[in-house]
Amino acid sequence: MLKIIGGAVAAGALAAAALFGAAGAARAADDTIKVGILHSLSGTMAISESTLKDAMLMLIDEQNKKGGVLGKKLEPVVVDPASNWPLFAEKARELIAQNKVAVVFGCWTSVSRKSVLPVFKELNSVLFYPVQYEGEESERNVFYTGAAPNQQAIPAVDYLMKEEGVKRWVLAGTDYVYPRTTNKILEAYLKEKGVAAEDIMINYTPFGHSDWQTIVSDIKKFGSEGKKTAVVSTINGDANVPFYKELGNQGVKATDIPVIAFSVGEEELAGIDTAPLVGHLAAWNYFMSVDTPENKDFIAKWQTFTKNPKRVTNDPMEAHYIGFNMWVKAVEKAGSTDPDKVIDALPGTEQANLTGGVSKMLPNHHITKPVLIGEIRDDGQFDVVEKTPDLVPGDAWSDFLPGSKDLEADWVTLKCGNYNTKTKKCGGGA
Amino acid sequence: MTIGGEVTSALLYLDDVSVTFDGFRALNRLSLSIGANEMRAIIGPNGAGKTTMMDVITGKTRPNTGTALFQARHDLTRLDEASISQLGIGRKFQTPTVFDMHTVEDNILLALKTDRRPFPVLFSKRTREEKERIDALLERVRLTASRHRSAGELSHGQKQWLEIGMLLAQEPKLLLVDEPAAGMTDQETADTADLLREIAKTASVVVVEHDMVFVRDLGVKVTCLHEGSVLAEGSLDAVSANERVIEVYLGR
Amino acid sequence: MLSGLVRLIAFAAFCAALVAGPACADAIDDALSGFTTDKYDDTDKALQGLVATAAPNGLAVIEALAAGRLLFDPESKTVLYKDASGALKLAKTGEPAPAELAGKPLKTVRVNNRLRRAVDAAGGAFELRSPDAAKRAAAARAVFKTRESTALPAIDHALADEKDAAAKKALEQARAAIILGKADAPEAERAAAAATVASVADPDALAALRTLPADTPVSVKAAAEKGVAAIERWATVANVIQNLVYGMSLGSVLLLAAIGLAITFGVMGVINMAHGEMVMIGAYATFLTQSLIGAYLPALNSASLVIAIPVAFLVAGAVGALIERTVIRFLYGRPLETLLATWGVSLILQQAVRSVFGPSNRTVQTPEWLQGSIEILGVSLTWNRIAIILFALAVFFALQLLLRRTSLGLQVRAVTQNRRMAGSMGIRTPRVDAMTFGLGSGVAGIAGVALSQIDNVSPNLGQNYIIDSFLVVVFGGVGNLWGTLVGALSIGVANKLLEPFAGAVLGKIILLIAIILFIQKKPRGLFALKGRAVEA
Amino acid sequence: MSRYRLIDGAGLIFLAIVLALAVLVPASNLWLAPDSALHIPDYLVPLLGKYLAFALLALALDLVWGYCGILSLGHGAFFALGGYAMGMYLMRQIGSRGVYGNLVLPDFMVFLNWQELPWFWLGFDHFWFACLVAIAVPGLLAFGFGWLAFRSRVTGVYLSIITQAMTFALMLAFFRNDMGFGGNNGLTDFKEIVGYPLQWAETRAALFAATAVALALGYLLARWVVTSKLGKVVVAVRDAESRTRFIGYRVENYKLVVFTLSAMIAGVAGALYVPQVGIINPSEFAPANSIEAVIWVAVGGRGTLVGAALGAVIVNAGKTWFTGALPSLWLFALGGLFVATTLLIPKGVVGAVTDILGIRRKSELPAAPGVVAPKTAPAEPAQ
Repeated sequence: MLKIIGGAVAAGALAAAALFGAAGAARAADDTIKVGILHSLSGTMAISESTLKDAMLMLIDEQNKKGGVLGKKLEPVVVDPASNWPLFAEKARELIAQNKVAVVFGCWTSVSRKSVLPVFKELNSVLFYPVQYEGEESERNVFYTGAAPNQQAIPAVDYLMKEEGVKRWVLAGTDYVYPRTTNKILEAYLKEKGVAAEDIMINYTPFGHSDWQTIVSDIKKFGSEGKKTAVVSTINGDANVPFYKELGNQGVKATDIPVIAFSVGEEELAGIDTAPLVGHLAAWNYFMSVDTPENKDFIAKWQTFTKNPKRVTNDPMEAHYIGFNMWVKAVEKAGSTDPDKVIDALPGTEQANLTGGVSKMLPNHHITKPVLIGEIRDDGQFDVVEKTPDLVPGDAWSDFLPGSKDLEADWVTLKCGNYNTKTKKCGGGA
Repeated sequence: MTIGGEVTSALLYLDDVSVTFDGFRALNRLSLSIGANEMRAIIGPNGAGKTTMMDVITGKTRPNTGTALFQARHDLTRLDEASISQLGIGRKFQTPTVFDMHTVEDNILLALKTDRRPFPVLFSKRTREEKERIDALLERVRLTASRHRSAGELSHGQKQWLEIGMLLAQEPKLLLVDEPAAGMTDQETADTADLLREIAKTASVVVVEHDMVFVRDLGVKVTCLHEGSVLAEGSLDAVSANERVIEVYLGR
Repeated sequence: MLSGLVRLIAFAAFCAALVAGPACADAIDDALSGFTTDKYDDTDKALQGLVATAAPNGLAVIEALAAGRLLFDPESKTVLYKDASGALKLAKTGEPAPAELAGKPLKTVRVNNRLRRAVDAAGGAFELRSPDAAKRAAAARAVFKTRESTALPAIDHALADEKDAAAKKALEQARAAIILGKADAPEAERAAAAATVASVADPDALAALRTLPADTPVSVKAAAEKGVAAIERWATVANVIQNLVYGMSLGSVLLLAAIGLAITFGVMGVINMAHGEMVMIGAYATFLTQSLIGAYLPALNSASLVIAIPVAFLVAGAVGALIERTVIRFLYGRPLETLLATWGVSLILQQAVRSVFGPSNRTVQTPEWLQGSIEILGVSLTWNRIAIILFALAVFFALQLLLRRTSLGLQVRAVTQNRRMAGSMGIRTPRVDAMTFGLGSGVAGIAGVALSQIDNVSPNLGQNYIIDSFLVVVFGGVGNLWGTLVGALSIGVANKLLEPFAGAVLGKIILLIAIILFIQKKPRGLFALKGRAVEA
Repeated sequence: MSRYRLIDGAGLIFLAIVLALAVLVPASNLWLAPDSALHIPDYLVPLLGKYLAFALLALALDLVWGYCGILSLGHGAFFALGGYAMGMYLMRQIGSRGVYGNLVLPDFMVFLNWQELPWFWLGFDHFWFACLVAIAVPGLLAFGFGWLAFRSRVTGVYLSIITQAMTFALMLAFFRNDMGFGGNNGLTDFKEIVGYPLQWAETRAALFAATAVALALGYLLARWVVTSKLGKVVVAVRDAESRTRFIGYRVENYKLVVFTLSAMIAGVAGALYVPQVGIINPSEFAPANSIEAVIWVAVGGRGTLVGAALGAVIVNAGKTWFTGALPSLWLFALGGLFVATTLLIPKGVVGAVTDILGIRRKSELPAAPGVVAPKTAPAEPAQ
């Protein structure tokens, strides 16, 4: 019997070893720098994320054409976390510990980011996060190239007040952190602007909500009070298509009740018949329709890379474009891909964005961005109707939330992500 | 006919029992009573309600109207299969139903009259008298040889017997046997008849059967059901002489 | 800004009546010049100017502006427009543009929502005098929305010689809406106006009645409140009806999604986890059909959705039959294995579609005849929802007919009830199995056509419906199509009646718990099959 | 007399491997030189730990499905509930190290403006309490659910679908931020468990060892149950439910016992899973997860316990490998695997191996026939 056991154990160990030895074998020569790409290629988030994977592949390809970084070629390492949050953490670990990547570009949803955070902290690596998010975070190992709430929501609301004279607000969102936080911030902001509580309607729906009849007709009713009404939509991905289709069908026109969205870009519109939606708005830091030479060039490269002359670009892609180039600059400045050196080198790095400005990495690991308001055109593109004159610095901690008013992030001088200006302590309030 | 006088002595007492399956009357005011240690054969054409009657007795089917008493005090219409079985009513199905995946002796073991509650069962250890009873039963149904084979491998006839063995293991007071002779060789049929007669010494037995030869073998009181109620009752000869019975069977 | 605009309209009404003199000509020029600065405010002014001068082809220009066909040449500052046929014309005169301009890089005059509203009003001002009665009525309704007191002369002017009844009614309502808010109008007239406005009973009417200035005389206020009350009284009733209708339409969506499963799972006993993917395939078939027709037979565009129905049925059906032949036929009598295998199949199908069409959503156009909605007594019904309800019922009864009346149906029922017997009676069971499964999948494909109208066309489409579909079938009673119908509709209606109180999520949760408890009461679903062959 | 041996050959090998791993993996990870061939890198330890947690879940599922014929499509719910219990404990352990430095409230509560800790979070600062809840809550849910379902004789696919409805409802509920379980983001960014930082290799190694031991104990427990007389009754229920009733067993009680026990084991699995993957969120309730768990069991071999655990490891290792090696095609591979298993080795890996080796041990319960509904004895009313 002992023999059996011994054999069995050996077998077990071998099996494990074989399986992961094999996986480990994907280790490459040292003359390349590995760049991890952590975007879902399957599951619910594939719709949005797989585009970013392609974008990264293109950027890396471009960089290699220019001779790579520090004389080394960049080697992309793609994995599929399959829209499964624990798998994100597992894959992040695999990328950093096993594939030894120098940097990771990835994540879309807040939960996926939250899930990988501890891994990046523990293994001390660098993550570039390209999507607009709820803020309330600043980590040493993470660089947020998407918009913080103050780079999207607030200016959007200002525009509606100024240009459309909106007095009554519907804050509709999917029930998760980003909309919750954004709407809290907006609610506080609106009240500060003298909007009465009964003129604000907040509504949350589950992920992938597909039956919008009731809610849209509620919105119509809410809008029939005689005051100009607008909808601020933080509805996420999948749910948008049915939402807009219902809007179109129930005849909610932009001229009556405009809807301004923070998560609907060219990619999402590509799935909708936009004719009935003309005039509804979106707030981003980039639109494909922006008319600058950099953007033209970027779009051309993208469409040749994807061999699809109709392929659209969107805001998170630009975020990756900025982030990637900032990382390249930082690495060259630091003369190494060592995380600590790169993390120190990044703040202050400047990179021309695609909308004619120059974005800068701030000490709080967010970047400066212009805020653009666009109206949906019938060709699925956006018509830029407003652009902030100068770039808005990303604010990690919102001034409109009681919990985070006094918090401040600064990784250069304070070396702290949540420094409390009241208690003068790092590590939050109380 | 009324059987009111027998209520006290009757082991099983059905009175005025009716069962309807959406419109169709399976049992129609059926009245029947079985005495202690009596063996009774039930005959009748298909659809006469034989099986339904057994379902009522064993709690599988609830009658719309009527009373079903066991030992004159247990109301069978209120109890579920398990408790009725624990009262001492065993039932053998038309087609033999045993636990194919278990060995023959385990089939018997599970049927032994013991505490049926989960936790006692979980912790129960096989006692030596249990072992002896199993050996005895296996002897009785002539399966000692194949005690370690899994029941699924048995022949049809053996399964019939194993099932009867399982019923015996429950030490029932009343045994309901549905067409025991079905698909058996003549020899097996005869043996089965002997077995049943032997059982009848200690328990009441109700046999539902088509096979007249077999019924004659048993040589017991016969009840003929038709369209859910008793058509005739008495010795086989008397019953088979009965005008209406002939009518029903030969459809004259 | 509107007030100014409409005052000018009033004046324009007369200016147009006279012969357009040189004064007008210059006015037109500097009006047009406003379009060439690419600033919204200037565009706005230009628009007003244009209306003021009542330029001969002002309407054409305004329409061009609305449609984004109004262009200008940055250098020469000349304004042009493309007419509907795409021909380039001069804004001022409407004559064809000189060739040298056509070559130049022209810029489009951009509009935002504010301008769109102005354009509507301006267009309205013109259209109050349009020869087409329908257009006049529409214009009047536009005024009813804005309630610009200054539009009164224009309205009266139009009312004076209005013959068409409908248009007249609209104009009178518009007039009432203005009078109601007009401080210097006689009190009695205003009170009467309130009643007229209330009779319209739509959101705009409510808005008009609710937003009266504080200094409004009591009698008028009273009348207005009476109006509001009347509208709202009805609104509560309308609400219930509305929710019922919504429930019906949600139910019919569930029905469509589930009905195919009612065959593959309910009738054949295959726990078909790939059912959702059949729906998805149907949706993609619709997308393909539409793009092909769009590319090769644009004439049929509006019918593409109808054409897609048989296509989707055939494609999904074929895939289904293929799956049955290659996988499922080895698994009859082992429902559980079918669950595992079909789960695997669904993963493969999803990834296949993802690889072929890409992971992002695909656009499926909604034909005009399915767009928009109608208001019946304050209950608004959208056309595509109505269409889906009818479509779902049509599919259901067609299927019933097929199963009950045709020989295929007979064979299907025979095989599913007693395979061996059917076989021995000379029915080629394998063929029937394949066809049955194909049928179920095909119906799922048809559902995909409908869902493509209201939901994402993406590789995940199916996943969103699989659970609900199973719930519906089980709730209704496995193997019973009527059960599926009743189940789907009742779940839909219940869901929609709960939503206003409990909200979307809680409502759904409550519903799920209710179903779980219901199954306790009726362990075989709503319409349990009687007899022996019940075991799933 | 044919008693089933508590531990048969396969079981012995299984236990040997699991316990050996419990020792060797931590040892090799902690004390072997990183460059040695047998060294197990840090990232592998929690990964293997995850597999073993899943293996325990599969074991629990096999108990109800393989032996009692109850196909639960909602076992992920019990797993997730156990996970949440542990997650809540780990959340409380963060203390004032959260971004807002709030001593009492977890971060997500702070920025959703919760004022104090809701009552159902009380007590979770104690490890023992969390462990208790991780077992008790799934148990109670299973008991309540089963009590209703089994006594009203909901069987077969009807039961499967309502278990699915159960986990689906729970998923929706936990997605709601108002529930106070962190909504979509769930619970994450854990710092330490019983005072040991989760980043430490030692802590991880310990967690892995704990999981392995739990798996071994779970196996012994399950094995003890199925080899007891109760186990025989349960198998009898699976194969001929009404016959079992007619010889006097109250079937619903037996189902209830096994179902509840299984749910508790699943809860333990969840509790061990969370600290190793570092996050628990509502998508763990997704019906798809439960279905996958069923598939693990099927792949490994239903009704063999060992097979279930094996299946879980095989499928998940495959997933890890595929998602890294061929990210854009892995679903083909996985889907193909499922189809192939069902078509080619219906008895699962273990079943196939036994057949190949021609082993026919009397002591082994033969693999169950693949049916959802327990076959009811052909004793339907004969009208």
